[in-house]
Amino acid sequence: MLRLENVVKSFGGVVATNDVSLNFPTGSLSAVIGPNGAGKTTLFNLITGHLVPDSGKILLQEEDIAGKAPVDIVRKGVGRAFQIASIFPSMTVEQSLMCAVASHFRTSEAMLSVFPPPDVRQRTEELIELLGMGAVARLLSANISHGDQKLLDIGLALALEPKVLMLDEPTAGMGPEERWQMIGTVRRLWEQGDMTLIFIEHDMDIVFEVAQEITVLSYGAVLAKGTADEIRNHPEVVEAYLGTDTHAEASQ
Amino acid sequence: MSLFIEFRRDLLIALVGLVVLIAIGLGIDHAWPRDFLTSIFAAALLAMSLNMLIGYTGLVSFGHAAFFALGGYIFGLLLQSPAFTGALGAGSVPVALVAAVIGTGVYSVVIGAICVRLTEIYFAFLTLAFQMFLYSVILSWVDLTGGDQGLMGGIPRPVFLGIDLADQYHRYVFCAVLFVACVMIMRIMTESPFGYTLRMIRDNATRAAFLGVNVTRVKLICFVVSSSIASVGGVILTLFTSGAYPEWAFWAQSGEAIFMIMLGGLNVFLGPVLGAVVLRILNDVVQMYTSHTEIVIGVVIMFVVLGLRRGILDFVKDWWVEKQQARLAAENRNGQE
Amino acid sequence: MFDFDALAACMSTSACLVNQATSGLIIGMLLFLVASGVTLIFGVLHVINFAHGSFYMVGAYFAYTAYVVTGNYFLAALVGAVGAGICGILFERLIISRVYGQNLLMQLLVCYAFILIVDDLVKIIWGAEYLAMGIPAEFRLPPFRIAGGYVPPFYLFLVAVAVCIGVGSVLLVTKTRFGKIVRAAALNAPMVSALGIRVNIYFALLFGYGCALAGVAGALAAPVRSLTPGMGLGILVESFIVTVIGGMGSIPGAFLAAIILGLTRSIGSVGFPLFVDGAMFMIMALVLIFRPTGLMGQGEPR
Amino acid sequence: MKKTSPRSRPGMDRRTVLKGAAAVAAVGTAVTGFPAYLKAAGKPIKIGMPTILSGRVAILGESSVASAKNEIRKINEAGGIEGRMLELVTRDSRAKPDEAARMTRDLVNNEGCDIIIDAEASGASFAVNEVVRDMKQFCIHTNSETSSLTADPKNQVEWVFRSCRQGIHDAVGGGLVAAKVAKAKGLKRWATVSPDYAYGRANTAEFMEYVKLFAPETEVITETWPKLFQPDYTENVTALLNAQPDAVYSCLWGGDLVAFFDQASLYGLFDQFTAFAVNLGDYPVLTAIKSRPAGVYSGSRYHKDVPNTPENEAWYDNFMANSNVLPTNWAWQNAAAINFVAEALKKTGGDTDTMKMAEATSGLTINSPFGVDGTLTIREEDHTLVNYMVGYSKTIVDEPYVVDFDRTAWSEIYTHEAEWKKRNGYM
Repeated sequence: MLRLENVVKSFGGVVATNDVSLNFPTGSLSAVIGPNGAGKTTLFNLITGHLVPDSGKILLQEEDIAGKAPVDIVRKGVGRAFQIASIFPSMTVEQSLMCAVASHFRTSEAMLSVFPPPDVRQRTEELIELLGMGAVARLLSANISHGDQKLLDIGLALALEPKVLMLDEPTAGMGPEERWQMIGTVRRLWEQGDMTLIFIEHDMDIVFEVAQEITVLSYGAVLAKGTADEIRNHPEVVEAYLGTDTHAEASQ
Repeated sequence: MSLFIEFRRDLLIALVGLVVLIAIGLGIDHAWPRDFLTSIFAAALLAMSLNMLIGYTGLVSFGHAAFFALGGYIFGLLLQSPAFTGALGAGSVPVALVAAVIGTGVYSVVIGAICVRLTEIYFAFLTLAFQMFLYSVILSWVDLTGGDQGLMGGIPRPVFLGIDLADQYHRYVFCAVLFVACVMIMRIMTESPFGYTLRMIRDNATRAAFLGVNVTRVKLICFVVSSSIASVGGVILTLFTSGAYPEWAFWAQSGEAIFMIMLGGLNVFLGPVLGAVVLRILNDVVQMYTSHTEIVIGVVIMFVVLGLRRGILDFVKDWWVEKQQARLAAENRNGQE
Repeated sequence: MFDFDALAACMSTSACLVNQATSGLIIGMLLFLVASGVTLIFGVLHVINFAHGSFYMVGAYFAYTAYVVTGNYFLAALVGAVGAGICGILFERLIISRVYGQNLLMQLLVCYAFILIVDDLVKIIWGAEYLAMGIPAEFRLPPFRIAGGYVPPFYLFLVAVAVCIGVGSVLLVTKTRFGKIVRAAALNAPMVSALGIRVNIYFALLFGYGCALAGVAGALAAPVRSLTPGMGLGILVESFIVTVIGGMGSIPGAFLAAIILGLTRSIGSVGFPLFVDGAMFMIMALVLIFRPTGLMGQGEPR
Repeated sequence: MKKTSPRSRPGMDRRTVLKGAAAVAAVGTAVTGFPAYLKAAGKPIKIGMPTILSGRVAILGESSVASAKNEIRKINEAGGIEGRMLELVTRDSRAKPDEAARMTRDLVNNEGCDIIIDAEASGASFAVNEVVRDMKQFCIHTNSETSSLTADPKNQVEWVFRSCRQGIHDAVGGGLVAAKVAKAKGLKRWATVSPDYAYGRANTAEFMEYVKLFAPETEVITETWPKLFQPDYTENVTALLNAQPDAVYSCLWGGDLVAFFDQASLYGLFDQFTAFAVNLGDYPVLTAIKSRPAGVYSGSRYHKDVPNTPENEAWYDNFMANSNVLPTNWAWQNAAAINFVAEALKKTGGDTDTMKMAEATSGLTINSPFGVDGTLTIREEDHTLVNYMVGYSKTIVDEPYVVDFDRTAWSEIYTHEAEWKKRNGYM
């Protein structure tokens, strides 16, 4: 589905992404981990068009999308949620999702009909059901809990029915119990939808529990790639992580 | 046709509103309500169309009055041209109206295409620069525009379809219809999917882009539509004063429109209309008692901005929304228990 | 529209060159003083003082009254600067500080209200008549002749003062403890106040200093420009053009832009007299289109 | 009515409601001004005056109001018109034409004004002209000098008049004086510095046209056009310096003229050329300019010595005693307008009917301190004022600031005005 070939990106003299080649097969559920500053978010930004790689290819279903505008990449089926929930504070949860769905249905520039069109409303109801946000649907996005805001952010991306869904730390800023609840929801969404899911996560326990395949980044380069067991026993990973106290810090 | 069914409630309200306006204008045997309301129509269209940019899209334009003035000038200049009225006869007024709207629209495409790529303060300054540019063109191009004296000698208004705009009753009804029609167009736009896309851009333009919205294009469309509607406001004022004047393109006109929005409320559809009404009344009442109008209006603005911190209708809306949200939140809690 | 012959003729005589070059500088320097206040306040406090022209007006009127009373121009200029500065501090404390961090609309509206109030107050206090201070006795001298051109001594003084103040402002912000505190506070106010520094006072002082710059400009203009209520408006629009061209927040940028505008005016009055204003707005539009942060502005391009 | 609902909120009883209703009604009447309108029927004759009372030209509006009030006071003290008092109602248009139009309508509709004195500057006066045409309301323009306001048939209205200077009259007068000076001093190369808007351009073109007509050997070698309200004239001053003309003409006015003179003096401009400034003669300008140069030719505005009669002197003293502003060109024009209104009202017997007033005013001649031979006339053919003082004085440094008034004969003005009208297709 999504394949990176020798992607390089540097800022000034600092190499943020160093010759990264990765493959995310169709329907896979992968995690990207690594210490702070390892280049995880940069990698996401490169894939979603927020940044343009200096060299290398980013192939979505064998089509190179490197350097395309975010709008075009979204249209080709790469959805994204953000580390800090990126939502529409003055709209209700329902309205936000309807807007996203309308955009997906290419009706966001329609002027001669009332909002929301019936098909948008129907699809939004399904989404709310899927996300389990029925209780908060009519609350303003600014007024719901942090966890719900993160979930809404994911929901916005889901509204586009992406082929590839990229979640930047879906559990950031949550308590332990909430984290497990959230990752459970993510996993359920992946199971119910037909998509390739990639997420960034700090909490090792979550990653090892959920991800089919794990990519470890360090200093912008791929340190290791494999299943939970393989990564757990990878000497360099152990050193990279246990050598620092990032793990402990992140899981607090 | 489905449009009319979907918006039947708003259309009905608009129709009732129009009937009330016409009843006030024709029913009261005094010219004052007609004059007052006509000037409100013009000011409110300027303010409401500007609010499509400010309130709905989050684009603070300092140069919106340029389009208002341009509409008035195109309309007036065409009707003052004997060649134009001679060729079109009874069709002159409607054609001039359409030409004013389209002409302003085309001009705003050019200005908008340059401006909408910038954000916040830079957008504001660039729109201001273009407005002042138009203002200095109007002042300097005396042969065409009459310079500071504006379009002199009255605007001829050939009778069309039995409508004689030289007659104050006909003119009032015509302006009322134009006003209500424009308000309805804005209502439909802001309640359509497009209108909600504007809200997305206002709240979080980056996120909107990541949801596949072509932010620049949507902003530009909104810019052009709102400019075109502002031009209708200019046409109404041109009919009202039987002339067009460079002051309409001066930055203070935009400033006043911004204040009307702020005063009435920028998050409520009819907020700018209330703002226009309140400001006009305030201005007129103060004029009756003192010549120091500026200081009084200045103090009132200070009070609204620093005291209320939002417009009148925004205040009401926020109160209502808060209440509703609290109720919903309480229901959720109860539901979970 | 363009009169290249006249321009060429002017460029070929030293008298004309001297006249136009110096007049560009003279026009530019007062603009620079006002614009540097705008840009300084924006650069640190991230608020746009749309009412800056009012402080220029207030400075001019204070200086006028002080001159009438004392007959000492230098004292009058000082009174203009300090008076505008104090008004600025009051304005900051009572009004502007309440809209820090609020949207542009709020800032615009309080300034608009302030302009209205001050204009009317000036009319009540000093009357609607145009006032003029007249050239102080010290400067009532025939113009210097430089290479055939004319340079009035008062304008030499004016340019010198403006340049000194400009350099002083840069040093104040970059080199002094005051400047460092203010810049730090602008980036992270809670952190600085945690160090026991009263951030509010520093912000007010900086705002007052910016307004004092406008006050100095008003005092310097008072001998040669007529004083009327509402006189701040013209200079406000032009100083915003300077600020935007130079880059919001950059004092050297404001200096460069002020000279560019001054020269545009002075050369334009020979070469394209009907398009001088148009040219200014065009320069501003071009800068905003191709370099939105201005010639010397920092910050992310947007 | 005693059945108050038990669930009604405390404080929302009938009294509160009534209080609220009273407040709403009070605001409503204040807003609509209906009582004022009803009250007006009968007692005083109301004169409405839209003018400019804020911003940079407020001084002119204030002197207009002061002057009109002073004349009305004199008339009322003398018993009014047929026992009815005159009353002045003013409105500030802030120099905005659409405001002027609205205020004029408001003065008639709500204040019940019977007569409109339009004391607006040119742009807004054209707007008022359209309003009074539309409302069929008797009106006298008092401040717009733009010739076309009354000369152009498309602007003429049967019931609208003008009681003020006209650009073309001043141009002929100025041209004659300037040509005389040009011939005597050999001034061939002229430059102009005038504000860049319709008045500035038209006035300057007309003036130079007549200078050339009367002194054909003159030529304009450079023109510089500062913007209206431009604060700095350095570039214009140096442009004049570079051109080295023999003479300079300017129709800058008000504060702009003050600033221009002070800035030009720095460069010693008035030592190098002969200067003509049509709007220099106003008292607030003359008193504001600190470095008043001697020998500048100044157009006639209002001056206590022009005409040099006891009546004019008395008017000046009376004005100064009753006003806190200086008299301006606008002041005498508004005084004259009030006098015309009073005279017309006497003729109609106090009837303010538009057509009766129009008939009474057309061709009316009144005794006035401002006229040649002590009379002023509103000409029947184009409803505009004639026989006022036209000509040029020369400045001196001290009071009375201007001397040697050179008056242009109206016979000459009439001849050239008629030709000018023909050329413009107005006749």
